[in-house]
Amino acid sequence: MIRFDFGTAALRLITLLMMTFLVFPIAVTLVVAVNPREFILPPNGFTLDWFRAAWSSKTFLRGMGVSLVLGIAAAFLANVLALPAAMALVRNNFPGKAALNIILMSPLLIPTTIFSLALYIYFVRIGYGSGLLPLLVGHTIHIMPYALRILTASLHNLDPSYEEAARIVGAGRIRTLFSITLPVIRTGLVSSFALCFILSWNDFPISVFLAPPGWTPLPVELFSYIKFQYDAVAAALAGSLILLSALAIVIIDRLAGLRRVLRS
Amino acid sequence: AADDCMLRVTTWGGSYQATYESVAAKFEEQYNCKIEWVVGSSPDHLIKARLGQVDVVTNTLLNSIAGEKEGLWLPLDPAKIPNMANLYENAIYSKDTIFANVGDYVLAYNTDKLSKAPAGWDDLWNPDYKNSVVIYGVDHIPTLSLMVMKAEQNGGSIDNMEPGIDRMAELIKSGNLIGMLDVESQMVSLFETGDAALGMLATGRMKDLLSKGAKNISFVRPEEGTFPLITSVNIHKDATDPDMAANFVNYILSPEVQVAFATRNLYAPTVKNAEVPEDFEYRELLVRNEAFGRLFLPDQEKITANKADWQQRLNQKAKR
Amino acid sequence: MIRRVLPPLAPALIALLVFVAFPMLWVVRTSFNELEAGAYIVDALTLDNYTRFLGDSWYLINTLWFSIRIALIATAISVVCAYPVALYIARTAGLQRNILLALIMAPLLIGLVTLVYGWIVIFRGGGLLNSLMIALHVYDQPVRYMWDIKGVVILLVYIGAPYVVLSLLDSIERISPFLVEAARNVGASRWTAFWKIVFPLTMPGLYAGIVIVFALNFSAFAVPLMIGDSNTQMIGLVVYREALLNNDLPFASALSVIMVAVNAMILMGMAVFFGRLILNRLEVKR
Amino acid sequence: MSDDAIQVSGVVKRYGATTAVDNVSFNVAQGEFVSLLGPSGCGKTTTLRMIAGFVEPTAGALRVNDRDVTHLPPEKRELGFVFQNYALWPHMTVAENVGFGLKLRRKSRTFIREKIAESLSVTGLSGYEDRLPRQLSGGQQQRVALARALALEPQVLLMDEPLSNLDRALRVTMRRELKELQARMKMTTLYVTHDQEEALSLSNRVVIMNKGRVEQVAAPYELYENPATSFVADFVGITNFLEGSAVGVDGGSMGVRLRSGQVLRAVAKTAVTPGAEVRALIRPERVTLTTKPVDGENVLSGQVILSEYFGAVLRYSVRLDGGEILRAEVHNFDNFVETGAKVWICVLPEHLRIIPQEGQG
Amino acid sequence: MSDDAIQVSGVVKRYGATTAVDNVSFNVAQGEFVSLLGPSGCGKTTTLRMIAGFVEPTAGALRVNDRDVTHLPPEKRELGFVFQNYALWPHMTVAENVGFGLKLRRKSRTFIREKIAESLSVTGLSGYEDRLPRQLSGGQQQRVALARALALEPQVLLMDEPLSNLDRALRVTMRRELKELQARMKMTTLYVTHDQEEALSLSNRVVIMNKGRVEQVAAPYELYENPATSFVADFVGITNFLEGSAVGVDGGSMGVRLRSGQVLRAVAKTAVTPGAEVRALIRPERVTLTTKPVDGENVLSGQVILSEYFGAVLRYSVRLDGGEILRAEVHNFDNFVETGAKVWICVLPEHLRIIPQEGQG
Ligand SMILES: Nc1ncnc2c1ncn2[C@@H]1O[C@H](COP(=O)(O)OP(=O)(O)OP(=O)(O)O)[C@@H](O)[C@H]1O
Ligand SMILES: Nc1ncnc2c1ncn2[C@@H]1O[C@H](COP(=O)(O)OP(=O)(O)OP(=O)(O)O)[C@@H](O)[C@H]1O
Ligand SMILES: [Mg+2]
Ligand SMILES: [Mg+2]
Repeated sequence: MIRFDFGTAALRLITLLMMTFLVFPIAVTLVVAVNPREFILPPNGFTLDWFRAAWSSKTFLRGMGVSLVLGIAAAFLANVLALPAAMALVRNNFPGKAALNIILMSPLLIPTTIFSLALYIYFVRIGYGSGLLPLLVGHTIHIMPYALRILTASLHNLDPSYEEAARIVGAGRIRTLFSITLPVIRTGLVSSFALCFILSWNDFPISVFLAPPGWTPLPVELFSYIKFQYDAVAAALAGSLILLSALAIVIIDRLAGLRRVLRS
Repeated sequence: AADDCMLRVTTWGGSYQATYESVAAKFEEQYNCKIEWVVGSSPDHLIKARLGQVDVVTNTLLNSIAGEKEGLWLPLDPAKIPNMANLYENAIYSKDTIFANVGDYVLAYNTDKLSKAPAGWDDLWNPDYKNSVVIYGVDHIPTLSLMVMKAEQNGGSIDNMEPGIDRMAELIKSGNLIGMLDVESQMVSLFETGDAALGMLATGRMKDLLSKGAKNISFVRPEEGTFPLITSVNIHKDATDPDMAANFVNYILSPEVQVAFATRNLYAPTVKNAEVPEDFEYRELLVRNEAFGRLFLPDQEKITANKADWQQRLNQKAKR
Repeated sequence: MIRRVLPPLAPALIALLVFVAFPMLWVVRTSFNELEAGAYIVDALTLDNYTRFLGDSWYLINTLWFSIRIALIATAISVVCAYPVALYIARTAGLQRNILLALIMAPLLIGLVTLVYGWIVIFRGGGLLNSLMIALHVYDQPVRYMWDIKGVVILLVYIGAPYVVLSLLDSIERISPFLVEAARNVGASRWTAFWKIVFPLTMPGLYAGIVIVFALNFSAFAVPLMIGDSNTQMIGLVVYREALLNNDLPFASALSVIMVAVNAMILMGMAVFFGRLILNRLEVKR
Repeated sequence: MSDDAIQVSGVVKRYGATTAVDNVSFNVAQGEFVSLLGPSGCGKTTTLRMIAGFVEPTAGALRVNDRDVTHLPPEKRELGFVFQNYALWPHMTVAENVGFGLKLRRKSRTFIREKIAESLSVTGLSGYEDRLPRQLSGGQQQRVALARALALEPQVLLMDEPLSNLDRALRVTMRRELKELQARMKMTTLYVTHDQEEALSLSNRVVIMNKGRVEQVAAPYELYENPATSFVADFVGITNFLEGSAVGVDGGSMGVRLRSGQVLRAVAKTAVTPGAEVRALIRPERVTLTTKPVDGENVLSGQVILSEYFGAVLRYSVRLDGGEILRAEVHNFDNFVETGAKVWICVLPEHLRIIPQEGQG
Repeated sequence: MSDDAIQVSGVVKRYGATTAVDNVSFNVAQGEFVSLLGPSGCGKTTTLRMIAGFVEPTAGALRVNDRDVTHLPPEKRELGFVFQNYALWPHMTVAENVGFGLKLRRKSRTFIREKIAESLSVTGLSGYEDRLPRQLSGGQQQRVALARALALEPQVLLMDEPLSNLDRALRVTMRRELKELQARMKMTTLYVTHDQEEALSLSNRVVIMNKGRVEQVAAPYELYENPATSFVADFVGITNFLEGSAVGVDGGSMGVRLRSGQVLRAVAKTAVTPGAEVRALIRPERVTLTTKPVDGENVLSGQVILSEYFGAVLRYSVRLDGGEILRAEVHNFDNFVETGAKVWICVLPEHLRIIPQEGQG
């Protein structure tokens, strides 16, 4: 099939270049993380000291855990809020839709610093100054517009008759959503979830204001750390994250492969 | 009981918090009161104080002053904080604010690139050092202080900043600067890699460099004076337990904690009775004696009031 | 119509009302306050904070217009870099696809804060990039990337491109190959078939990507903070500095209100543009 | 009225300026098989989709099994539906597509498995259980869509051209299966098709639509033999129209004077005033065509201008001496008549049907 | 060979384990109209797509207008193509869809406008220029697909069931238009269909495919009257098969002893050894059916078990006394025979075709 073979070689080359661009700094960071002389290249040896230091730091480990839980929860909530809205926007044409679109995008318009500050002050005023709720709400609201955009794009090309076919065999809206719509747009859904998670995972300003004691996400811990301390411990932490993600991918791939094997 | 008593103390993250935590256990045990660290950057400390989210505020002097204006603090009562008696006189800024410890910004240089030690801050302008000078960003006190210092030296004053701004604009246009950095730790690496030949550096960072074995980096405290890096403390007016807060401030001023910050973070003690061990490797880095007297601390209120204006004028002059 | 449209939109709208609109009231109110010497905020009703920015051509040019320009440039480069990659990934499957996706997301997963190390090693005066370029005779004097706008743009692209890839993927994958075949059959080369059929049909994803990345870039502060110099007056960073370093919340609030307005206008413009261009056609109800 | 399974009353659907369905009313009785027949774009699919609940009518009411369903969501209507464009779920295998509805009804696994196997075997798809829709040919996909609806044994089944992508042989088989299934399960069926053969052979009654309106509702034989309008006559089977004026109307008999002046005798079934402009309708298969001159009543002569071969049927287009084109079908033939040959054509008076010319009051 | 516009030689296409097309070869001469006819899933679409260049053959070679195009990209092949699933570009209006190819050829604006108008009027879509594909009915979409291909006036036109979603009346009209266009423009046409009527009436020759292979390539009459295999006989029109053994083979005449013991006389067209197992093929329209007892040669009796009404045609299924089911078509009828009635059936010897039973050597 001649799917999109638009200059396969050229595409591959560009992809390769892009991947190099994306991965090279990571590779450098990894080198730094095992280099006794840190930033001075070429390396003059190999050491796992930085890794050891990173992994023995309770703050980092806890920060990572917090970021992970927070990212998953916020990404989930954001998508739950965004999905029905995206569907309503794509499936209907009505006056004021453009304006509504912008309103839904509003968290994206406000500078994060001010948004989180305002939200923090607001929470304190309504008496929820501490606890996890503000942090979760802040992250969720902040990433929701991104989910909305990606899901909207996904739904644009979805043939409505898939859903109609499900409705007529007796599936209600909810069942149709889970059995038909979501599986059909799963690439978009996964993209949206991944993007939301990453946005939350990387967020700094919201967490600075809204994180309650003991629930400091990793970027805040890291930023506080490198503000003064400039050693390869953070690089080693980055390295650990790379290895962890690689592991996760292998596992996911295995699981997916396994499912395919089980099915056939 | 430990369950009810909880003291919320602001701190910066990283090594500052680490030192705090290393000495906290003793306090917690002694007063049977848990300490909850509110980690954040300096401005967060003020915002959290405004919202009444903290009891004891470890702060920058600027923030302490702002808070004072807004009436956020409780006056510090020497009766409840007996250690205040040991403070150097100039470490008591006001009835609400005292200095917990002091570091300073020195002139660091690379001995491989500079044959002899720089004479003063003016060496930053030396045309020999193209693209090898680092200073802090224009929002940072050392750079602002340098600007005031240069204004005063060139016939101006803090109320007539034109000469200082001109001088700084010259520096920017000279091409000497690698950058005016917002992230302190990046400056350390610039010295480490040899990119930077000369520049400002906080003593704490200087110690990081030296302890990493950077033997070719040295420093001087110019005659004109160095710029202090002050950690101030306040007690919040709505502190849940003001007495316990006072106890904690008292504990900060104890020789033990003072020496801990000195040896771990290179922040010089502000109490007279804190003895830094003779064999402490980086004793020289602590600002003491006559160097302490030469600390250049321009009027902080005027700085805060005008710095935005200065920055804009500087940017306009530097035409970048 | 209202009956059908409102319920699904309600949760999101309520969340926005409670957690964005109400807090923003405070921002709007604060923007009319005054800052006394010593960072002391005084309740007032003044337009000073707005006129200070809007009445000053220096701010308008060096902050507002500068930020818009940088955001647009970085967004454009991100799109150009990411599009072919998304096209390529859409054609892969299985492990290769997972690996590529992982690599795309890796920089974001690791986070800017830590990756700055790698970038400094690459960017600095005698760093890898300069050494390489000089060795290749692209230029012969080290060029400044770090603490410079060049570095900021590169980093914005570095962070933006993955978002574009992610938002494009689904749109690309859902295009029926028959549509391409039909175009090839009436005489379109691969290239023409791409421009006339595939590209327009990826518009929904492209639009999503552009909106996301532009918004991220326009209010960026972490990148200019760590990679930029004091002269990188990206508006997001200015807000950050005014709010957090200078304690000038009234001015920062006014700036934010201005930013929201400008941002909304730009996004509205984009919505109209893309709607006219293609999205309206794809939204017709059956 | 309570034995009507489907009642469509005054239903209208507008898309902006276009009126896709314009005041359509008809009923389908319990267990009846009714077809919606009409040209492309006449509103068949839209009507069906309104009954299924996918499209909301602009006006009018819909009742299914004596429930007003006008505003009921599709899943509450308990209807089977076969889509014109299949609408197979791309992420499910054939078996999963067919079994989905059963799974929703919480049937046992064995039951589901058996039902899937049964539906697939009825539609000739056994062995394709694990294919994904995109791995099937067009016709195979259509059969999966049919199997998916049949698996649920719905009381009321709506089908939108379910056989249009099948080859003739399979279509004939499927048609029989469908008819048999429908009879066995007493499913009320509303069947959209553009194929008159299908409509006539399958249905108890046929609804003929044109431009969004109902033209006629009648049983197949009635429709074919007594079309209410010339649109119906032309659409349901091929018809020759000869225009002329009524002459010699006399009890059961009348004549039509054609343009050539020749008079055709016909059995008068409707009252026509003499002199009125009328159309004589003749079905091509009712025409006898010879190459030898014949004399007598109702003989017309002309020249063959086109012959089309359909295997069992040979269809000639003949230009009559009066200039009209007349089509004649010949079955069970052994020789071809050459194009250009002179031919004679006979029509029996009882095979001529006279209707007034339309649009003239 | 040089006047063959399309040459397909030994083409094979495998998808993993499935062989969709298995060693298919045939030619289409310049200006010829050839149909690919076969059951659903037999590989018609795949064959056509290989010629168009959308699918790469696993083996074999393809030539178009004496160029080897096996590895040429589709846009270089200069073929018209009408897709089975329309493949209309969803972001373009009807006019833009039709005009796209012309724009690529850098025609003038007026020329393009006229050509669009022309193609749309041929396909009965004038007035729909500014609609988007999803605002059209299924049949309208199919016509746009057709218009899109016609607008380019290609020398070689490939069509994949281009009329399957049209109503009969429109299909007949479009078929004529197509035939006329094809003749006028001398387009070589390869036409995929599952509709034997369409194949027979339109084509100069028909390629019958089954399970990925070619069964027979022949002119329509040849195919219908002399099917090479019982698959072809059955697929091209409806056929009755009566099994028996050959008896009394004698010059031009022979007999078939049916299961009931009765002997049918037939004209022997192929050599058959006496006693061989054979099948007698009878077309339903060649059968005469009466309710009155008849005597004589080749008369079979039986009982009507099903009657189907198609308007012009009435089809009876008759269970013969020997147990076989035989279908009979009656045209030009005025009465129905009741189900269950006893009937007598006559077949002329020259309408019986004898073929050996397959799969027995
Ligand atoms: N991508 C594929 N993967 C596996 N099998 C396929 C694929 N595409 C087609 N097939 C199989 O190849 C065979 C031929 O398919 P093709 O589409 O050519 O049939 P067709 O003759 O056009 O049928 P129809 O009349 O139903 O459209 C079918 O059995 C089909 O299931
Ligand atoms: N979303 C829409 N917007 C505008 N017009 C529409 C829309 N959907 C359908 N139509 C128009 O409504 C009319 C009826 O369409 P419908 O699909 O019901 O026809 P149909 O009888 O099913 O035809 P076919 O046999 O070709 O499938 C058509 O003229 C079509 O163009
Ligand atoms: Mg339809
Ligand atoms: Mg096909």
